[in-house]
Amino acid sequence: MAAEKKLVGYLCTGCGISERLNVNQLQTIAVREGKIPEVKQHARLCAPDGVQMIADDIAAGATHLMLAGCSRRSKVEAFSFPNVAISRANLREGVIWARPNTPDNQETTQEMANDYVRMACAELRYLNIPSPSGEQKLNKNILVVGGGVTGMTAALETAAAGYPVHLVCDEAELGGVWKNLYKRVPFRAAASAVPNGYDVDLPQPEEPGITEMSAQVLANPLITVHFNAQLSKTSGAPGRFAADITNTAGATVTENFGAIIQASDFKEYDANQLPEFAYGKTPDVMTNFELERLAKAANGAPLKRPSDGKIVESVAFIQCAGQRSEQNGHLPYCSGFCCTESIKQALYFKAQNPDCDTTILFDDLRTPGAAGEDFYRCGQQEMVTFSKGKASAVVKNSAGLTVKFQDLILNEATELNCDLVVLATGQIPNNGPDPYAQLAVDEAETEEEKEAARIKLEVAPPSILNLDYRQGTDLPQLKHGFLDSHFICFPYETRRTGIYAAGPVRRPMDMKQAMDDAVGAAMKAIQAAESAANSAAVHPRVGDLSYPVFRKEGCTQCKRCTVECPFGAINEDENRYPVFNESRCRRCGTCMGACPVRVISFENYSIDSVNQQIKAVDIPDEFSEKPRILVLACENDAYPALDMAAQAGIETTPFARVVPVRCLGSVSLSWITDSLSSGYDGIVLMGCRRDEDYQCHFVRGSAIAAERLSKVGDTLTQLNLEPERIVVHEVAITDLERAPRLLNEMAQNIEKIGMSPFKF
Amino acid sequence: MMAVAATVETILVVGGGISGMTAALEAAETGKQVVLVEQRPYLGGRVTQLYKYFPKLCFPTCGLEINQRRTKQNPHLTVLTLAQVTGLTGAVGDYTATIKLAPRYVNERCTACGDCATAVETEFDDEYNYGLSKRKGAYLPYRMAHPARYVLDPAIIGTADAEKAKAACKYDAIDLEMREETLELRCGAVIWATGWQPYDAAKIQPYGYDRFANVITSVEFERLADVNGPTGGKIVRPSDGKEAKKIAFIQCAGSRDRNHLLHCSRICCMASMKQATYVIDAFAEQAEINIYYIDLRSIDRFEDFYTKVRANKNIKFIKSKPSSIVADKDGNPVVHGVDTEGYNRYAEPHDLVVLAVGMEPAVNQNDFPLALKINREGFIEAAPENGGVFAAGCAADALDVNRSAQHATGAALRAIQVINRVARAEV
Amino acid sequence: MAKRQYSFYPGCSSQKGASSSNYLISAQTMCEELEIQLNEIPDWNCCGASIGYAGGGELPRLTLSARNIALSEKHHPGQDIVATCAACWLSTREAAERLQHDQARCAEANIALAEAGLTLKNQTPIKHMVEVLIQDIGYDTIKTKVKRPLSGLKIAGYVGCQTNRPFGIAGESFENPKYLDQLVETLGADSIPQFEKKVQCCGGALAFSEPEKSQEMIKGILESAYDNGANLIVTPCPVCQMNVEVYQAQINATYGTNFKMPVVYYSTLMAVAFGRSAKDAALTGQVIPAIQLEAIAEKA
Amino acid sequence: MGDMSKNYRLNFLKEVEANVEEGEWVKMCMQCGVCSGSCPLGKFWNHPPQEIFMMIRAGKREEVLTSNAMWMCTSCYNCIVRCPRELPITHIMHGLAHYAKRLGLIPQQQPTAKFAQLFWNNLSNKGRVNELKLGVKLYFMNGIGEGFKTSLKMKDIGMGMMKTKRMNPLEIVGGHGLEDIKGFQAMLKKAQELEDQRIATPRP
Repeated sequence: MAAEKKLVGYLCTGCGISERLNVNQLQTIAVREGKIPEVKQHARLCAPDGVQMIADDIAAGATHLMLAGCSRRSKVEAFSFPNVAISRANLREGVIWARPNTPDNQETTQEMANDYVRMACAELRYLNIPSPSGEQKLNKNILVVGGGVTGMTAALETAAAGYPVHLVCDEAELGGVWKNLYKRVPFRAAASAVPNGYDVDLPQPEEPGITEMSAQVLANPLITVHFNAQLSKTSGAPGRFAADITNTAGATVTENFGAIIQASDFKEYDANQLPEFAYGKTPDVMTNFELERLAKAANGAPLKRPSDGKIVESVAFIQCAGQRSEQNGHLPYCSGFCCTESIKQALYFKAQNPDCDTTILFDDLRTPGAAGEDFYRCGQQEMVTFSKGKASAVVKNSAGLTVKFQDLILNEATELNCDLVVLATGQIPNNGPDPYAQLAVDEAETEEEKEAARIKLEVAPPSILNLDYRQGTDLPQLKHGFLDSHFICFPYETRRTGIYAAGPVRRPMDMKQAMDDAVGAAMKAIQAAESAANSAAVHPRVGDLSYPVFRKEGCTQCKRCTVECPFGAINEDENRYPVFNESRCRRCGTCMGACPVRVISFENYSIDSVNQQIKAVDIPDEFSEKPRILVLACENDAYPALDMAAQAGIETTPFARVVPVRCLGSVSLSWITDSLSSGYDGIVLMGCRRDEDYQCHFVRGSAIAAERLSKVGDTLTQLNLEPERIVVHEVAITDLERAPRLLNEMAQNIEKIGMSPFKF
Repeated sequence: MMAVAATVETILVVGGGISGMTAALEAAETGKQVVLVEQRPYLGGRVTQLYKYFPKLCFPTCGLEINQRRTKQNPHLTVLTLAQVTGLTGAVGDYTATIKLAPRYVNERCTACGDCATAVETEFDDEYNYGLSKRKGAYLPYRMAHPARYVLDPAIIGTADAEKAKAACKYDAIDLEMREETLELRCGAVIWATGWQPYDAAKIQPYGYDRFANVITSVEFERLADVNGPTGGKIVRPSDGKEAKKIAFIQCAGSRDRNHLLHCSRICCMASMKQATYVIDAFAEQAEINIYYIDLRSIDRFEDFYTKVRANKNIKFIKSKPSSIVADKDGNPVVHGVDTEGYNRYAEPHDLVVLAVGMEPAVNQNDFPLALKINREGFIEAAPENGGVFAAGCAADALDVNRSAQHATGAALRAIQVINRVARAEV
Repeated sequence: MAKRQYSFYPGCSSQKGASSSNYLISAQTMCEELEIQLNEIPDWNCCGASIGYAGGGELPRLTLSARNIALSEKHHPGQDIVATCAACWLSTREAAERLQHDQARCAEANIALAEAGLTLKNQTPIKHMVEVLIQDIGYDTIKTKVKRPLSGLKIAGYVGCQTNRPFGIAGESFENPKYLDQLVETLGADSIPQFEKKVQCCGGALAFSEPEKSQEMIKGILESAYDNGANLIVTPCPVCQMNVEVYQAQINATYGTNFKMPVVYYSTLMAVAFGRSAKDAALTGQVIPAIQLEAIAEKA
Repeated sequence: MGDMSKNYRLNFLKEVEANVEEGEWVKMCMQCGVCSGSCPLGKFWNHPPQEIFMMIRAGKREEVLTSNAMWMCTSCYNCIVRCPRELPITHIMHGLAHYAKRLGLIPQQQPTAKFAQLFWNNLSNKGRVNELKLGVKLYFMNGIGEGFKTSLKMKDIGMGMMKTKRMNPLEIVGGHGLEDIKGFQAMLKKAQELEDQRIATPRP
């Protein structure tokens, strides 16, 4: 980092700024109040000559730049200079575009601009240039947990990119849940054209290729396989994970990794929960998984029914068995793979005996995409009977089985006789316990709550990763026990940095999807390892080199930071001081917001860098009728919304002063109390949606902030201020009309309740 | 002639939609040199034209903001807009791509102040809104467009309007002398992410998209519902601006149909259920929605959304492929068909009919610059024959946004595998 | 210039004294004007239409058409077969295509044909007269032949089923074919593009066996024509023409309507527009006289 | 419920594939119902096409073959052009009708069945249709009494047709016919034989 700071200010007069504002006044403010010795004006700072001017200053030693002009979201490429600190005063979107160009508004508009320049100068002085901590080096080793098709694919793809892999397989051989596949659902769609309207070259069941895949894994020099092994302990962080790999014999080896992929696949649904279908009452009723094993054993020979060895001449498949149902013991979701799986299995029977009656009772036949629909037609062409029917019961009869069902097309209660019934049952993710179930135990306030949490934890499955993390041993779960990313745009978003889930642990899926998924997870693992080596943050603040640092002497070991970190990044040392694990950190600042004693900060984002902006704002006296509203806005959604509102010509009150924050979770209550005591009349916090469908890109930041703010009421009453002076809003990036309206409403409220008495 | 530094260790990404952006960013954020080529004047592709995503009902622009920030900040990523790959030769590890750059007539000095748009008069159908509104001959494709630079419509070049635009610009950002350029660049691997296009609804004759104003497509409906769209989010019907409270959503409009698209487009069922929630949000109890389907495909976790939507008594699901649509005297589209669950005939008038149009590959079977393994539906199959060219997203199959991004992330690794092999070979 | 030669398949209903003999007359007049020479297939037989299926199985019915094609190939080699009747065209073309795609069936058909001393090469294109007009002659040429524009007439183009589905006229859609409208415009009359019953079924052969059901549909067609202000209906199909024209009295009796809508063939319109007499245009064959056309025909 | 042993067995579907024109397409139906909605006489069908196809797959042999559904087909081809699986539905309906007739399972008083048979007899007699005879036979197909009623009802139409020379009373005697009627009939006879052989023995 530069030994001493050299501050330079730049005032862009383009985009109508000079027409709307007294730029000389701004310059004077920057120099006199902002204490920036040198402030330059430029007619279009983003143009090549403007950018060159800045570059020259940097070459001449400038380390800290104040850019007053357009929003920090604009002209990012033009103003990206390495190894300097930059603060930006948003005069264009934030001021002149947000205010009407009329003489009577001129004064307040100028005041806005003045304040934003003051704020940018103040912030700048408290910004440091982050530099890598070097906490971890490049470790190219990737740990893959799970020896199934997903894990093997992840291992092979990672190795193919030149990264060594350790594959931990909890069985004596590779293959996992798909090991017993006789054939697989085709991966491809029909290739050729359609002569005379007849389908040709429809995809048929394919060789599963699992043996070949296992062979490739074992032969790959970059892949080390640990058989009969599990993770007994995983500690560290991206770039320096340490995993204890323990086998059934009890022997443990410790290996170090850059990143981890969890590919523990799924568990078969327990069909004993389906007595209505006579499962368990007769061996002739079996699950799709069991039939697969039967078919593999038969290996092309006629399939016989278990009860008496009779060659199966008629078989019925019951789709959605114990699935897509709210009934107790059933799976509420659709397992996605079962429709094509049943078509494939029906074709097993057809391959042996084209006259075999194969009926598939389905509700909705789900064969998406190109390959899926082709495979459906393939089944029909081979004379598999598809009937939209709801099965109610399976009973034994003299000759075999009777399936009772409602034929929804013929609209009648009917039945069919068959030798064998196959229940298309679903997948259950093979995951460890939800970490928050564990956290609930320590966090419980009363003994009863603690006990309840404990009981919940007891029924939880055993851990897969055994993470040595403050917030629990495994990856947080989303819904129905799956580890899927919550974000549609970011399927590999993870809440444990450097650990990526792949395959059916994320969401139910067939083998092809699991393999595709493994490739993506491998990509992210490699990326995480590389980023850690550069001490750079991963998604969403990609490349951010700053990380939390804290004043140990000030820390009260209250654990708020270790408990509230949405990414479980922070551990506690033996003296219960926080251990931040830089490369696990996503730089949201939730820990900073959590800290009651304000000892946590980032080099480029700190209690001070924001507090000083708040203080820098000029607060007119009580009788000026010019209230000041502090707006703390999420930089990803609320702040862009305000920018775009201005772009769309929507007015915002001239009394608002907007400070972008990384996440509402980073908001320190001290900012609130300080601004109240320094005379702000209202405070508006704008964060992201925080319910089940939360939009907060730091997962819980927005929710945590709301929770903290709920307690701020007391502070207000102490200062005997009206509660409506502080509001928290959920704002989406699309709220172009709403976001400014919320600020204008605050201004109106202040008109009603009056100015703050705390003006000095 | 612009120059783009590229070597056999460069990854070329064709298509700047969600898949292309994802693939490009994942590779660049792993330290690889990436060139991203997009045909439109801005990045983001079709997701920029969506109002919400299923099943979360969140806003595409939210993730787009992050992806744009990632793009702006990444030193390894070069973005070419208004660019098209016209040729691709070579083999895995060493390709040469020919790229045609259409003139934007606006250079990087543009501050997006909008003075040019105010100055010009000629208006055109706004392709961003599928022609549901007009835009000027000088325009910002949409409010959040990246790059945030205006574009001049080629049609106004050589007219007085072009001169007006130039005169209006204070930053001499308008360059009427710009001409089409062709550049060649080397790369070791190619990610093909050209995405999809809505199937031409006019070809589905029984539904009369070309005859009835109040029969529209699902992509058009997204624009209609968007609070920042042409109607400010008011769900009104084209013929007379009347509020559309009773709406039919027809599934498999072009999909699963040998007369049109053979494949199932996967997203349409979910998209229609999502759009049904728009109508419920707008009209609450007054909303009346009929969803006509063959098989309801809310696969895996999406089932939760189906369960939620189905619980609303104003949304009905009818297992039927409607046979035809006719307009009654008041211009209400009347949907005719048979509910196959027990053979019930219906002739149901609606305010508006929304055709859940299928996804077809944006690039025609025969228009690929080099031979790739393409299936009957026109999607690129994952096959060794394709060498160092890897499909990402909807170029490979009909996928939803989440699966596209997932698939694109994988494609990035495949490309990196090639690049790393090349790099190892070089040392 | 040399006349265009076609191997002509008139079909049973076009014969002298049969239900669409007027179609044949007007078509022949039209062809004279357009320099089209129709060479009737010697000793042609019935196509089986679409109603022959109860008595005739698949092969016998295919063989009927096979015989006609074989005769045409024998006597008029190299000439396209053209039919004026929708059912004749459809059955023949369908048979030709199915025998092309189904080798087994084709072999059987030839065995049967051998009994009549014929063999099927099955290489002859089979066209509807409308295809000849649109594809071989063209609207422009037709326009040049118009001597008496049918100005002032509002004509509903009723395409019906079998000239439209499953083959239809190249480039036209099944739900909204536009060629009759275009033809009407070419002849100087006003078309009714929004005529929504233009492809509605008239009941076809079931007009005989299920009169009530068919007449209900015919009523709909007539209503729509009236609602759209048509003076008359034009159609390319003998069954359509007959069904929609001759049952109007019965429909009026049943439903208390008073329909009196002339239904003519495109060839009738063209014969008149080309300046030929009412007799040549077979207007005398109208059960419901087309007075407006007669008026135009009488102007000389 | 009656005998269920044949429920959802392939027996009938296979019988249809072997013996019914274009029957091999039945299994490809995906129950979308577009055909049922497209049929102009749909509302008169006791079982619309898509339901018939499901019934065939469910093994409802008698119900299907004795149904009057397929006799309602006007051959308008709407179903064919709209079917997303391109099933030749019209032909399948004709095929089923013919097969039902072949098995003598036509419902009583099925007018179209009778007319269709008359039509065939009429055309095979002289090689060309004699409309007058066909008409008269049609009117009298339900007996003399019925016949006179119908012909009375049809009198005006007949007169109109005769006035316009679109009906020729002389047709009742003689009328149009083929020169090579012998060859024609031999040909039909042979075709019939071949088909009978095939339908007796299922297709390869």
